[in-house]
This record gives sequence, C-alpha cells and structure tokens, in this order.
Amino acid sequence: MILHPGILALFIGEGLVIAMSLYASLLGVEVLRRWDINSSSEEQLRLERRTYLISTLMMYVMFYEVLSLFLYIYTLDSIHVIFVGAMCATGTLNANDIGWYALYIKIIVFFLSSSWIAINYLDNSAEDYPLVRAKYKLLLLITPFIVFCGFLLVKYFLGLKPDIITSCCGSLFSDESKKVSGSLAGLPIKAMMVTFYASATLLLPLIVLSITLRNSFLKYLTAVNSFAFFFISMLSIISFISIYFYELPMHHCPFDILQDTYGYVGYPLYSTLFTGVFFSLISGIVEPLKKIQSLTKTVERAQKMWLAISAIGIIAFVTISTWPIIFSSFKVDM
Amino acid sequence: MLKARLFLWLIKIEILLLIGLYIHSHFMVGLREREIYGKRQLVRELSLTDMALFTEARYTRDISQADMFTPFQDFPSSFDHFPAGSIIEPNRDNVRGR
Amino acid sequence: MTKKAILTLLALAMYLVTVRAGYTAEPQKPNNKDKCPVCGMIVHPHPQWLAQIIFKDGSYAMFDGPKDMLKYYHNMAKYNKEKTQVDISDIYVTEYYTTKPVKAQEITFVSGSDVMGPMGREFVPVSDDKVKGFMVDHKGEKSIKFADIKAADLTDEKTDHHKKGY
Amino acid sequence: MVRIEGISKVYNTGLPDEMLAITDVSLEIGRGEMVVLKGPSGSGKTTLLGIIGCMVRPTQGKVVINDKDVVKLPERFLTQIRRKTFGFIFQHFNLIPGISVRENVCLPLYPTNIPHAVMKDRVQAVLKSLEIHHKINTEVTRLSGGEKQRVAIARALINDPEMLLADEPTAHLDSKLSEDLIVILRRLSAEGKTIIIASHDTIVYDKPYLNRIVEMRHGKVIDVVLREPLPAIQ
Amino acid sequence: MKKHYRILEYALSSLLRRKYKNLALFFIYTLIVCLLSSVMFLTHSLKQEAINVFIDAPELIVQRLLGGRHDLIPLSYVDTIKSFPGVATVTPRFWGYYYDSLTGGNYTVMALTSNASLNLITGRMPEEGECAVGKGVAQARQLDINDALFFTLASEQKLMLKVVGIFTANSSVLTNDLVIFDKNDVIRFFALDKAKATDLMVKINNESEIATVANKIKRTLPDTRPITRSEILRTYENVFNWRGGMALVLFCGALLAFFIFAWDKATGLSAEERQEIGILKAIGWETSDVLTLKFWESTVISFTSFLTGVILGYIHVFEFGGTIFVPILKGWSILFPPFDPMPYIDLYQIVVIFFLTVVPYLASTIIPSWKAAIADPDTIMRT
Repeated sequence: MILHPGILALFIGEGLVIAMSLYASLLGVEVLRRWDINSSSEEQLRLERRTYLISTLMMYVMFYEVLSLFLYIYTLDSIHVIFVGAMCATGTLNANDIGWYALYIKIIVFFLSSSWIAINYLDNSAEDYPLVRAKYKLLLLITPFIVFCGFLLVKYFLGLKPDIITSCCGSLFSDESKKVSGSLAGLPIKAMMVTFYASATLLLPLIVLSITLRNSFLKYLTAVNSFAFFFISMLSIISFISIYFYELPMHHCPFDILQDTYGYVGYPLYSTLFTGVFFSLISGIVEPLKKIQSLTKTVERAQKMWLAISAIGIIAFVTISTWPIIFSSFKVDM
Repeated sequence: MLKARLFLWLIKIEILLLIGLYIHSHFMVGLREREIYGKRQLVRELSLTDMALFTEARYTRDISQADMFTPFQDFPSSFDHFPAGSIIEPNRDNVRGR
Repeated sequence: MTKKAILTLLALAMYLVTVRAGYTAEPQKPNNKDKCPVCGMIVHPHPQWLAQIIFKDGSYAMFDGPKDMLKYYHNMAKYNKEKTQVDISDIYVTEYYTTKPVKAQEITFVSGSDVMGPMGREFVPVSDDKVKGFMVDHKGEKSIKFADIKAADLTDEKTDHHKKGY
Repeated sequence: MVRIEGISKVYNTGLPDEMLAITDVSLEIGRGEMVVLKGPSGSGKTTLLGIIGCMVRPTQGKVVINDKDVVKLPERFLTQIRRKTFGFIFQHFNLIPGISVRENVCLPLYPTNIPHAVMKDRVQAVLKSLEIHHKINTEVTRLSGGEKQRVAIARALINDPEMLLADEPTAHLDSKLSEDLIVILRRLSAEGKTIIIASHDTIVYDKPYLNRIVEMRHGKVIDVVLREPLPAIQ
Repeated sequence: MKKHYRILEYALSSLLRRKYKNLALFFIYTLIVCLLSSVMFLTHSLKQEAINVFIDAPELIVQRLLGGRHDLIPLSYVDTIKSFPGVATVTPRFWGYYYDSLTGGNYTVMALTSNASLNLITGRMPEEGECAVGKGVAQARQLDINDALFFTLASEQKLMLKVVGIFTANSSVLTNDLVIFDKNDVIRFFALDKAKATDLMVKINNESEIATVANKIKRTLPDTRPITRSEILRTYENVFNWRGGMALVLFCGALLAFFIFAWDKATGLSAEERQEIGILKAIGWETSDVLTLKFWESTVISFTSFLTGVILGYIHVFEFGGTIFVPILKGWSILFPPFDPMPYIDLYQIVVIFFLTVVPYLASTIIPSWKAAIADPDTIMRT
C-alpha cells in the first residue's frame, strides 16, 4: 500500500460515505415498511422526520461523489511518478485493473445519487409524498453501488505496489495498442468529428423544443439522445478533442488535460459535459411522474429549468472543445 | 445583515490572501531559480545522489543508495534511528524490480 | 495590439536577416516555438529525437522524429510548396546512442524496434557500427539506409503493425 | 376559518406515562372573532391551541383551516400554512437572546425569499404601530417585561397573519401591562384579525368585547359562552 | 439565495451567542489544519526540490554487493561498462563517512570528481592537501576559510587539511555534512585499495537507453547493483510520501479526537439550544430551514478554520522554516540542515487538506444537526 495523503483522504471520505449511505438505507427500509401517509400516529411523524435525515445524508453523499470523482483522478495523477512507465493517471489506473472499474462505478454512483436528489426534490413538493416508496427502493439500489465503489477503491489502492511496471497513456491510447482503448484512439478523426458535431446539433434543438413543447415523446428522445451524446463525447475526447489540447497528434489521453500543463482545462470540460448530460437525462427520467396529479405542475416547472441548465452545459462543453480546434495553429492530418 | 456581510468579507479576504500566497510562492520560486540552478550544478559536479537531511545513519543519509540490509548494520541493539529511521522506509525500490 | 504585432514582425524580419547572413549548413538548436511541420508538435522537449532539414537559403524545418522528417522529405509538395528536394542543403538526425546530430546519409535507420519516439514507432537512427547491437537489444526488424527509404515504406509501416495488432 | 371536529390528543402513546390531553373536542371559530380558552392549568388549553396552530398533530379528529384539512399534511406543508396563517405569542415571550429587536422580529421571515427592502419596511411599520420603534437596535435581554411583550407581538405580526394565538400572554406581566396588552389585542381584533387566547387570568376573560369564551376542564370543552360581536371601534 | 444569506446571518448570531465555546473550537480546528498543512507543504516542497535537483544526478550509479552489503568496486569494471553502446563516460566515485569524535557528528567525505567552479561556494574547490566543507561542518568545527582541519582514523590514516571553500548556507540541504577532499587524499585517508573505487558513476547520452544499459551491466557483472536516476527520483517521491503519510497517521489520532469533541459539542444539545430551535420552529421555520441553519453554522466554523489554518501553515513553513517541526525531526543528528524550503505549492495539496479536515467535520455534524432540527415546535409551549 502507498501511504499518500490523497489516498488517505479518499479512504476516510469513502468510509464516511459508506457509513452514511448504509445508515440512510437502514432508515429507508423502516420507512418503506411502516410508511402510511394517512396515519397521524406518532410513528408516522417519526418516520416523516427521518426522511429529512435521509435526504440530508444523501445530499452530502452526492456532493462527496462529485468532489471525490475529481479527487480520485487528481490523486491518480499525482502518484503516477511512483510507477515505472506511468506518465499520468492512465498509468496509475493501468497498474491494477480494478482502478478502471472503480472509476466507472464512481461515475455511475454520481449519476444515481444526483437522480435521487432530483426525485427527492420533486417528491417533497407534493403534499401527499407520492414517490416515497419508489424513492426508498431506489435508495436501496444505490447503496450497494456506493459500498461496492468504496470497496473497489480501497482494494485498488491497497493493491498498488510502487514497483509495478505499468503502461502509460501513450501506449494505451495509441493507434497501435491492441486494447479497446487503442481502437478508440484509432477512430478516424474526420468521421468522429462529423458524428460529434452532428449529434450536438441534433441534441441542442431537441432540448430547446423540449423546453417549449409539452410533448412527452420529445422528452424521452432528448434523454436518449443526451445519453448517446455522452458516449459520443467521451469517444470524441479520446479521439480528437484531446489531441487539439495537447497539440500532439498521437496523444489521446483523456486524463492529461486535467493537468496543470494544460491549464486544468479538463475540469471545466468534463464538468460541463456531466452537467449537460445529467440534466437532460433526468428530465426524461421524471417524465412518467407527470401522470401523478400532485406532481404534474412541479415536474413541468423543474423540467424546464433542468433542460435550460442542460442546454447551457452542452453549449459550454461544445464551445470549450471546439475552441482549440478553431483557434490553435495546430492542424491534424485527417 | 451586517454579520453575514462581514463574514463574507472575511472569507473573501482569506481567499485573496491564499491566492496572494499562491502567487507569492510562484514569485519566490522564480526568484530562487538561480539557487536551484546552483544546486543542480552541485549535484552534477559533485555527483551527489542524496539530500543531507538526516545524518544519523547511512541509510538515512543516503536514502537512494541504501539496500535492504542497511537498517540492521549500524547499531545492533537498536532497530532504528529515531526519528529519521521511523519515517524513512528502507529502500525496497532499488533492490527488487530488476 | 498592433504595436506588438509590428514589433514581432520586426523581430522576425531581423531574425530572418541574421539567419540568412550567418548561414552555414550546421545543425540548429530548436527554440521553444519550433514546431514539426508534419504533426504540429513542439519539438524542443524531445531533443534526443530531433531531426532537421536545412535548406540552401538558410531556412530550416525541425521535426520531432526521423519518421516525420522522412514523410516531409518524400512529400515536399504537400508540406512545403515553395521548396523542393533540390533546395535542401543538409539533413540531420540525432544518433540514438550519442544523441548528437549526424547527417542522415551517414547513418542507418532501424525500423520495427521497441524504442518509441514521441510519435510511436520510429525509424531509429543508429550509427553503422552499432546497428547489430541495437537490433539485438531492441528487437529491430529492418535496417535501411536513408537513400533506400521509399515513400511507400513510410505508409507501409503503419499498416504492417495494424496487421500484427489485430 | 378554523373548524375542529372530534379532536383527541394522547401524548406518549403506549408508554407508562401515557396522557390524555384532550378528548373529543369540536369547535368552530369564525373570521375576526376574539376567543378565550379558559380553564385551569392542565385542562388542555395549550394543547388545543397547539392543534389549532398546526404545531401539535391530533391523535384523532379533523382540523380544517381555511377549508383545508391539515391533519394529514406532512410537516413541510404544515409549516407553510403556519407561517402564512398564524402569529404566536408565548407565555415566556420566547425572544432569542443575544440579537437585537429588529432581528428577533424579522426571524419568521428569514427562511422566506422576501426581498430585504420589504422586510425592512415591515419591521419599521410593525414596531411603530406597537410604539417600541425606538428600541429597534436594542438587544432583547435589555428590555423591560412590557417591551419584551410588545416585541413578541411584533414578531407574531410580521407575517401579517390572519390569526393570532396567544398562550397565557399575561402570566408574566403585572396588571397594568396586562391591560395594555389586552388593549393591543383588542385593536388588532378590530383590524380584522382572528384572536385566540388561552388564559386563566380574569383580566383577560372578563372583557366585554370577547366574542366567545370556551371553558375547558380535564381535556373537554364544558361550556361555550357566545356573545354577539361588538361593532369595531373606530 | 436571500434565504441562505439571512439564515447565514442568523447562524453567525447563533455562533456568537456561544462565543467562547465556538472560539475554542475554531482555535483547535485551525491549529490542526495548520499542522496538517505544514506537514503537507514541507514534504511536498522537499519532494519537489529533490525532483528538480536530482534531475541532474548521474544517470546510473553502479555499486558492488558482497554478501548483501555494499562493497568496493574493482576499477576493471570501468572498461567493461564503457564498451556498452550508449555509455558516454564511466567515472569512479570515492566517498565514505567519517565520525567526528570531537563534535559527535557524522560527515560525508567525498572525492572531487570534476574541477568546474561552482556558484554555491565561498572560496574554491580543493586541491591536494585542501578541503571544502559544508556549512554544517563549518559551524560544528567553527571553521573559516584558510583554517586548518584535522581528521584522524588511525596512526597512518590522518590528514591535516586547509579549508579553501565553504558551501553557502542555501545549499545546506545538499551539502550540510559534506567534506570534499581531493581524490588522492580520500584514497590515502580511507586506505582504499588502489584498484578499487566506492562505486561507479555512468553517464549515458540517451535517456531511453538507461534501462537497457542497466540491464546489460546487471547481466554481465552479476555482483553489481545499478541504481538509475529515475530510481533515485522515485525514492524521494516515496520517502516523502511515506513521511507525509506517517505524520498524517499521527495527526489522524488528533483529528479523531477533535471530531469526537465536535460531535459531542453538537449532540449535547443544551436545554437552551433546544428552546431556541423550538422557538424558530414555532414561528415558522421548517425542519429543513433548521438543517440549513446548522449546515451554515458548521460551514462557517470549518471554512474559516480551514482557510486560516492553511494560511498559517504556509507562513509557518515558508516564512519561519517550519519552526515547530525542527525539534521533532532533528532527533539526535548533530548536523541538521536549517529548513529554508522553496515555496513549491500545488493546488492538490490544498484540496487534500480540505478533504481531510472539512469533509469529516461536516459529516460528523449531520446527525446532531438533524437531531436538533426535529425538535417539536410545541416543546416551548409545554415547558
């Protein structure tokens, strides 16, 4: 194990979050079993008060997941020096396969816990709390992910040994690599660019239409599209956006852009993408809730706001990623 | 809302101070670049490999040159040279690996 | 803004004048801004791979590795419309073992080795007497002289590895 | 305005110290009335007041406020109703020490999104109408009993509620101050506010202008005296 | 926003009402953040300095191992190594340690390997019969330039040298315990075998070739141990991580104690506080508003302490040279270089300190805040 302050901070944080989410779901189980909105017993009152605790806990969990995602990558980045052959976070991740899974699950947990917060927000605005059961079932679904994520993270860092020889982003994300990542990097730039801008130009009007029209189908379509856009964007970052930031035609690493050398541009890049995609996804997810009478109005209002945020996020993301393509003198041979 | 305003000002000042220190650190590093240059010259010309931080034992004086056995050699009845030895890990890195 | 631009132009003009005046076909040291005309990479962080073409008028092109230099050399029409191969005075590459600039014609290039340049697989310039050792140490596949390198070899190399990869 | 049907409240259900606070109380109070809940301590006045004020959830029965049944409402929405509809005056003033009169009076508005300017104007107006405007920046522990009572009333009025609930408001005041308080309440009643006072102080329930006196004993309403409402004073 | 602003205002009033308790909390918290950030700043700075300085260390040091111990290396190895392609030069190094019974300090004695003039020395580099010493040695022996310095090991092994150079104070981190002799003096003084050296320093032109050469050396000369430059750098990376981590483990105890204290402070809801929250709820504050209030209370405490602590930590380490740590780190070494670390800081350090101090504190206040927030509004009417 490597005793590094960042790792220690992640361990402590992860431990706290696991404890918090386990406690929250324990309380959630009781709420699920005993909840009766029509009762005015003291029991019901107690449960109702518990819901405040659960939502506060989940709020902290969500904020932690967002922050720790960045801390995780930042830490990977800063310990890469220890490994032979590592040049950035990719190298550290390659030292041990579990690291990648921990990263994926962390992203999933982030999306899940923020969805929970969004649904909780809607539910709290209706007098009859129509989503209580659904909400706590979802909570029970999220908790294993959080626990698993923490478990993987700890296992990953405990398994790291300073003398592991690993491969770096240069070899993983290169056209010649035999792995999946290599074939991602080898995607034809021109085709990828067309796909990226096409999907962005498709998604943005869809969002605008979804804001103005009440059509449910549109909302679903937007959600599906933004989901697709997320993957297209990730592929695009590996395939061509990154190389414009590095001005290195063979360097496809998705993590190096988070480094000081490139002005930490990766942070705004990823956070705008995540925000944009999350908010249009969630507006699609809550669409069926409109059928519940007490929620119709709130859902519609929330959807409008979320879609607007999503549009801003995606516009910002596309702007940031297009910036170097237009303004740098660097040219790629397509 | 006086207290809140004062508090926010305090936070702002502290953040500015922190940014100021950050700039100060960059400035100082720039200012002392010659020093680093001089130290690099020392390392190059005297072929130094280690810092002279702890001189209690060989393995704390020349961390990178020490091998796995060194902690046993210096003083048989002591496991370690406190505090330096307790903070410095015996150098596994150079021994294994190849 | 304009003032700055004028100053920059002026400096550039003066630079060009001095370069012309003090022309020798000596290898140049890359400055912080020299970019590879083939891939656009800044070359100075990789001095041990540097390759350069020096023209008869004193201007030069810097590359981040021999492979890009060869691409440029074999396709000058694409990369530099004003010059042809006739305008070239000297071509320098950096010898692998000494990291000193050597004329490309005086050296052997080894392809298919496990030594990676900034752009991946490279034609590694090795002085003739050390080629054998290099081939053994670094699993080189083919050694070839500068004159024997054809434009086709450059494209072939990539597909070769793709075939191997999948 | 407020309708209560068959309300019961049991504290600590199932525990050895189970206590029946009120049983089967029904009551209807109209807009603009001034009502006194009268009875010895322990008779359930405070509990009833709490139930009306949406602070205590009844064990049984129905509470309708402005045509809305509030018994089943989650706490979050109860608070909103409470904030809009009621102003409370407590037995012990219950001002928060360490902060000024202004802040104490503004407290109910803090969690709302009312603009600062509006809040400022309202505090000024309310304090002026209660004639303690000059003490606006004084820390509350430096006030006299009567002043404290006025600040407490000001705080109850800051939301411009439809109904004022007062729990033994005169318990800690001498008779002079109690009279003053009653005068203020009377004026507010005349301005159209519904006022419910829980008290066993004769100064309060002897007043001729009360619309209704509800007498309670052992958690039950035993007597309701109805009087014609007096014409509002000009 | 307005709502949060006003709740913040009230949170501040509420903190001020319990001035002494909260001030005590603030001071302890700040102290912990300050110590923690000092450790992080100091280790990061040393680490960064090591990386910046040892980038010019020899590409390869070849040691000979005998029975697992470091042994003198035959000079005949020089030619073997020189014959490998890519090797530029092979230079023998002569060095060792000298225990000075007069002062009780351990000196590092090194032979001169080059004659270049140096920036960080007053005087000049020594020739035969002369020496240059580090600042620490000069101070311990109260030496000045042109003073004589006497070393002795045995009747045959003694030297009387003239001090011709003293390394400047700002190079102490590298040179504090150094004594530089001429090569012949070292050989004579340590009575070294003429055909042997302490170790060999190998210069290699191409960085990508270092590993290959190291492998070749290991293969052809199996009794040797090559140490590459990247290994030296990684050693320093590891050592200071370990160092930072070690101190962190110690501090974790302190942090834990502090959070227990914080928890205790927050759970032990006094009757007075319960009353206050009851009033707030009775006059129209909702449970979540009270939670917000509590959140702001803990945020105010943790953010001001965090920022103040980090600022103080910076000043402590980079303006006062980490005064608090010196006695702890010094141990019983006689020659301890004065700390004058270069202020290398990294945003990452600050982020980690934030995660280590603010996150657990905020987490430890959730449940207590909730317990306070669910207080019944009618409690105030029933008392």
